[in-house]
Amino acid sequence: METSIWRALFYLVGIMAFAALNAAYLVWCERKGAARIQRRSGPTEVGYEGLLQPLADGLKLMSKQLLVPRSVDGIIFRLAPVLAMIPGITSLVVIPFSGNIQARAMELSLLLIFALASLGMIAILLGGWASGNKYAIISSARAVSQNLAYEIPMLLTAITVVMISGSMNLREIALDQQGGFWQWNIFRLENGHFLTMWVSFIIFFICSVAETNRAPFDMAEAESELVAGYMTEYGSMGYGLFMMGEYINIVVGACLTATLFLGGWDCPFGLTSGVWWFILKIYILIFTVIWIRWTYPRTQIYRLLNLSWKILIPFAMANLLITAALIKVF
Amino acid sequence: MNSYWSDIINGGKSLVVGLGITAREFFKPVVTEQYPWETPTMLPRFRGHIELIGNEETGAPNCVVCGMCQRACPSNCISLDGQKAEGGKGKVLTRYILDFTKCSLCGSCVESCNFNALRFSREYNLASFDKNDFVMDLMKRLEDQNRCKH
Amino acid sequence: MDLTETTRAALAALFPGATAPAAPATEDETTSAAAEPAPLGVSVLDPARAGTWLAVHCRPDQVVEAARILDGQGFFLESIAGVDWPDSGQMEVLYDYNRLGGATCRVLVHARVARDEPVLPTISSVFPAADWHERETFDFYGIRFEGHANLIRILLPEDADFHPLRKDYLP
Amino acid sequence: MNVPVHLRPDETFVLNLGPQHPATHGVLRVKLTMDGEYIVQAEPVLGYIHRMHEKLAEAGTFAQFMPNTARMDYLHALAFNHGWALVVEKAAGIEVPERAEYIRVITVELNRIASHLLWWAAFLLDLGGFTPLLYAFDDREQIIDLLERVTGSRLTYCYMRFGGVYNDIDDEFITGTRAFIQRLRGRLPRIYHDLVTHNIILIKRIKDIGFVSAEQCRRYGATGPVARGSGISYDVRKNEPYSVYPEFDFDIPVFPEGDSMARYMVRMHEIEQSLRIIEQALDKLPGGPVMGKAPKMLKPEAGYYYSAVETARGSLGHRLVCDGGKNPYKLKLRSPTFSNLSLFGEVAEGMLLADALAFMGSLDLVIPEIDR
Repeated sequence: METSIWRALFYLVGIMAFAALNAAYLVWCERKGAARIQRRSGPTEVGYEGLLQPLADGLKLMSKQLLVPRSVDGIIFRLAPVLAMIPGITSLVVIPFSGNIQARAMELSLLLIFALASLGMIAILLGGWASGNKYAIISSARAVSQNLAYEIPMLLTAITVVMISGSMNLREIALDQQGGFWQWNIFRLENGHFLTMWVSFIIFFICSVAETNRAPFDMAEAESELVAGYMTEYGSMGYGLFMMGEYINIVVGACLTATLFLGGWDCPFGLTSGVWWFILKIYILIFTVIWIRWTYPRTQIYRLLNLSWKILIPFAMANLLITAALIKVF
Repeated sequence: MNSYWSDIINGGKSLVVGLGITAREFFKPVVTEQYPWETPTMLPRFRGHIELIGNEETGAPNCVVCGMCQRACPSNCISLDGQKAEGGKGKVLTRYILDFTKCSLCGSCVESCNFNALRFSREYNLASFDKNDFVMDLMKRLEDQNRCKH
Repeated sequence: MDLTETTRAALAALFPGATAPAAPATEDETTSAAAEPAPLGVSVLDPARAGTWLAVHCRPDQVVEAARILDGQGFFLESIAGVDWPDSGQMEVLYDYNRLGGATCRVLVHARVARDEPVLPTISSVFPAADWHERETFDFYGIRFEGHANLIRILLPEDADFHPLRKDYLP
Repeated sequence: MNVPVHLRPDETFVLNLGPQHPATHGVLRVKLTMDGEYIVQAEPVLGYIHRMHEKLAEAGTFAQFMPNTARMDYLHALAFNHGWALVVEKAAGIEVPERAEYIRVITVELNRIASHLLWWAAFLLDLGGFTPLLYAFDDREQIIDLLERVTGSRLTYCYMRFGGVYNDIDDEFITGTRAFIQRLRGRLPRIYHDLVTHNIILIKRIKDIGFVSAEQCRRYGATGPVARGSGISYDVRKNEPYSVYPEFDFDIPVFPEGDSMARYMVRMHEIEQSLRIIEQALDKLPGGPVMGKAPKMLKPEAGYYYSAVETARGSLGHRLVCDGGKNPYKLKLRSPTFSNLSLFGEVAEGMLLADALAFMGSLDLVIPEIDR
């Protein structure tokens, strides 16, 4: 990995473009997907089939004035949305899009992503606390307890993958799964991993949905209860940054799930593996997240925590033990 | 303990069934009507604001200025007056103002008119920036209708 | 109907002293609402015509007693309504009770108070439902209910100083 | 059960739920004293949409109050029309022809289904499910078109007159209603029950939440689905039959549990019962006039009159006092939601904010009907 300036610039612009475009057009996908599920047609006016709608929204958000209420802690109020964006984008650095497209292949890249994920939670807490609004404070308290509760099963299931592929470097994990879908961690035939892997895939997927505060776990930004949760006091780009942060976190969650379980950039039949397969897998996972959001009602905070502490964590631990046993046996 | 397992199994099943239903709905055609391009057709008995009925040949309103509708209206939105007809029998309508901002479309006026002079129009897109646009002169409206009929 | 009879017997206990109240002959014009107050006592009415099975005319202070009797019989408080009789200088409060489930027997309790000093004991201790209904009657008529937890206006703005449903109220 | 966990009873803060809040579906304000996310004390504050209908009734004649009745509970406006028509017909002694009674029952029951569908949509919206709203509005639109065909308006109907109805129903309405009944019966098990009622997330969200005992219902005067959800079998159509309801056989869904799930199931079963009523009413629809003879200017005899009608939310009472003049002397509107909401303060203590909103959603509140 030579560190020429052009390469750094290329990846810097590439990641920023990938993040921004994704954030904008995921909003479009969500609105179109939700509309289709609800038998209506979604945005159709701005541009062909509403394709320019995200652009229009972006311009509108940027042109609006960011109101900073008087009773608000100015610095933290402005800092929180930016802080919500940073972890999302920086974790894109270590995601292996394909064999040779990866900004920086670091040894402990999996650990970096989890560290940044908890940073995102702090941004929500700061945003809720700084806006001094009662609804925002309740929502940030909920967000913290929810993210904490879902960090643990996520780590446990990630450890099972690390045990199998032997390294924390996402690049090695992805390389380890090359060569056809029977090589992917989820269906891995060799020494019987497929028994436990699909369980950890499901748990990991549930936790990634919960981690990004997406329905049915959107306790933090519960529209019908807490008005708009921690985003209540935010106006134009403050709200815009929080939304972009949320969508980028979804993209990162999907990338992580694809790399850990679905074999990264590997083609299902081991022939033309490349970045397109990786993009395809991400968008299938993202569509599932959207699909889940428009199907289920929201859980209640204690049921949510019970689900994590009483069901996900025991299952994740049992899964961990079985995987360890399987490795030992074979 | 078994409620723990039954919760997981039944719960999981109900979640998957739910996803199945929304997936099936996802591929079904769109139900909504794309309003500006497909305008809805109003049903015969739709209650728009009231309008005068002119008889076919002369196009003059059937109204004989008896004022029954003015009295029947609960929110007195109708104000009308007329003058003696030249031939000396009966009255001719000169002014018929409907203040649609106060009208609650109850139909008492149409019901109380025994001379078949009032009916509900089928206007439904009545948006405007100015309140006075809703103080309607039904005489002028009848003349416009007659003019565009010939 | 046995329910009407048992309720009537129970309510008759309200008027021990009074001579046998008018036998349950339904008054000729069923429910005389003329200005002069009807005689104290219980009278059976024709439900198809008036919608109520029993009408009880009692003194204002017996209102809580009547509520307790009906509570014992398993009735629930349907509504409290005030009526303003300016020409006879009186205010009237109507309590509607009905059975929740089982046979239906609506009981209407009339209580008349002087118009310039309308005060009645509250029955919210017996029926918590009365809490809001009494606040509303106070809000519209200015009838004060003694012993009510927080007798403040419920529907009109707090700083309103008028009682709109009084007949002499001019906006 | 929601055992109130008061961590810091001294450090409570007041949270204003409303009057402008997505979950109150109208301008209701609930002053919540909160300890963290637990409600220590809840007190609904009313009057934000109070229009003093009772004074309007005294100002106009009997017929001129009919449009006002539809503006109180606009989800079940026809039942309010029916209640007002019933009490005045009782007072003035007007006969209603058989066909008009049947048309009244058909339109009221259709309106009840539309009201329950909208409640179901708004209730799911409060719980975070956005899609069921669109499916319910798709069905409700069929009913609204049917009722628009015969009454002319979509939401605030002014269709009933003293002695009958404004105009007759035509064959298109009858075939349209039968088609609607088949369509809804087909969709109920799949879209309404499989997608939502059996969904584990919804069950966990509303089971054992907001327990209301039968005694509480009686002391607070709660009627309708709230009472039937707590095991009280009280439905005005059965207990105090009016109009032609005795001629149909339908049963009253009663669930003894008393939690939000019970109230939910009561309303879902009531939709099916209303479909049965409409079907029987369409089969037995007699011919004949639609409007009985009623004097133009009504002067009912002096006296106290009361009529109770079963709306989608409970028993609606009209306490009418006439003094023989052409205006009602005094009209007290006993609105069901007014009493149903009065027990919110007592039940919501110790609940979580999210549960309290689920409980408020299960009470099916329509705020203009509370404030009148």
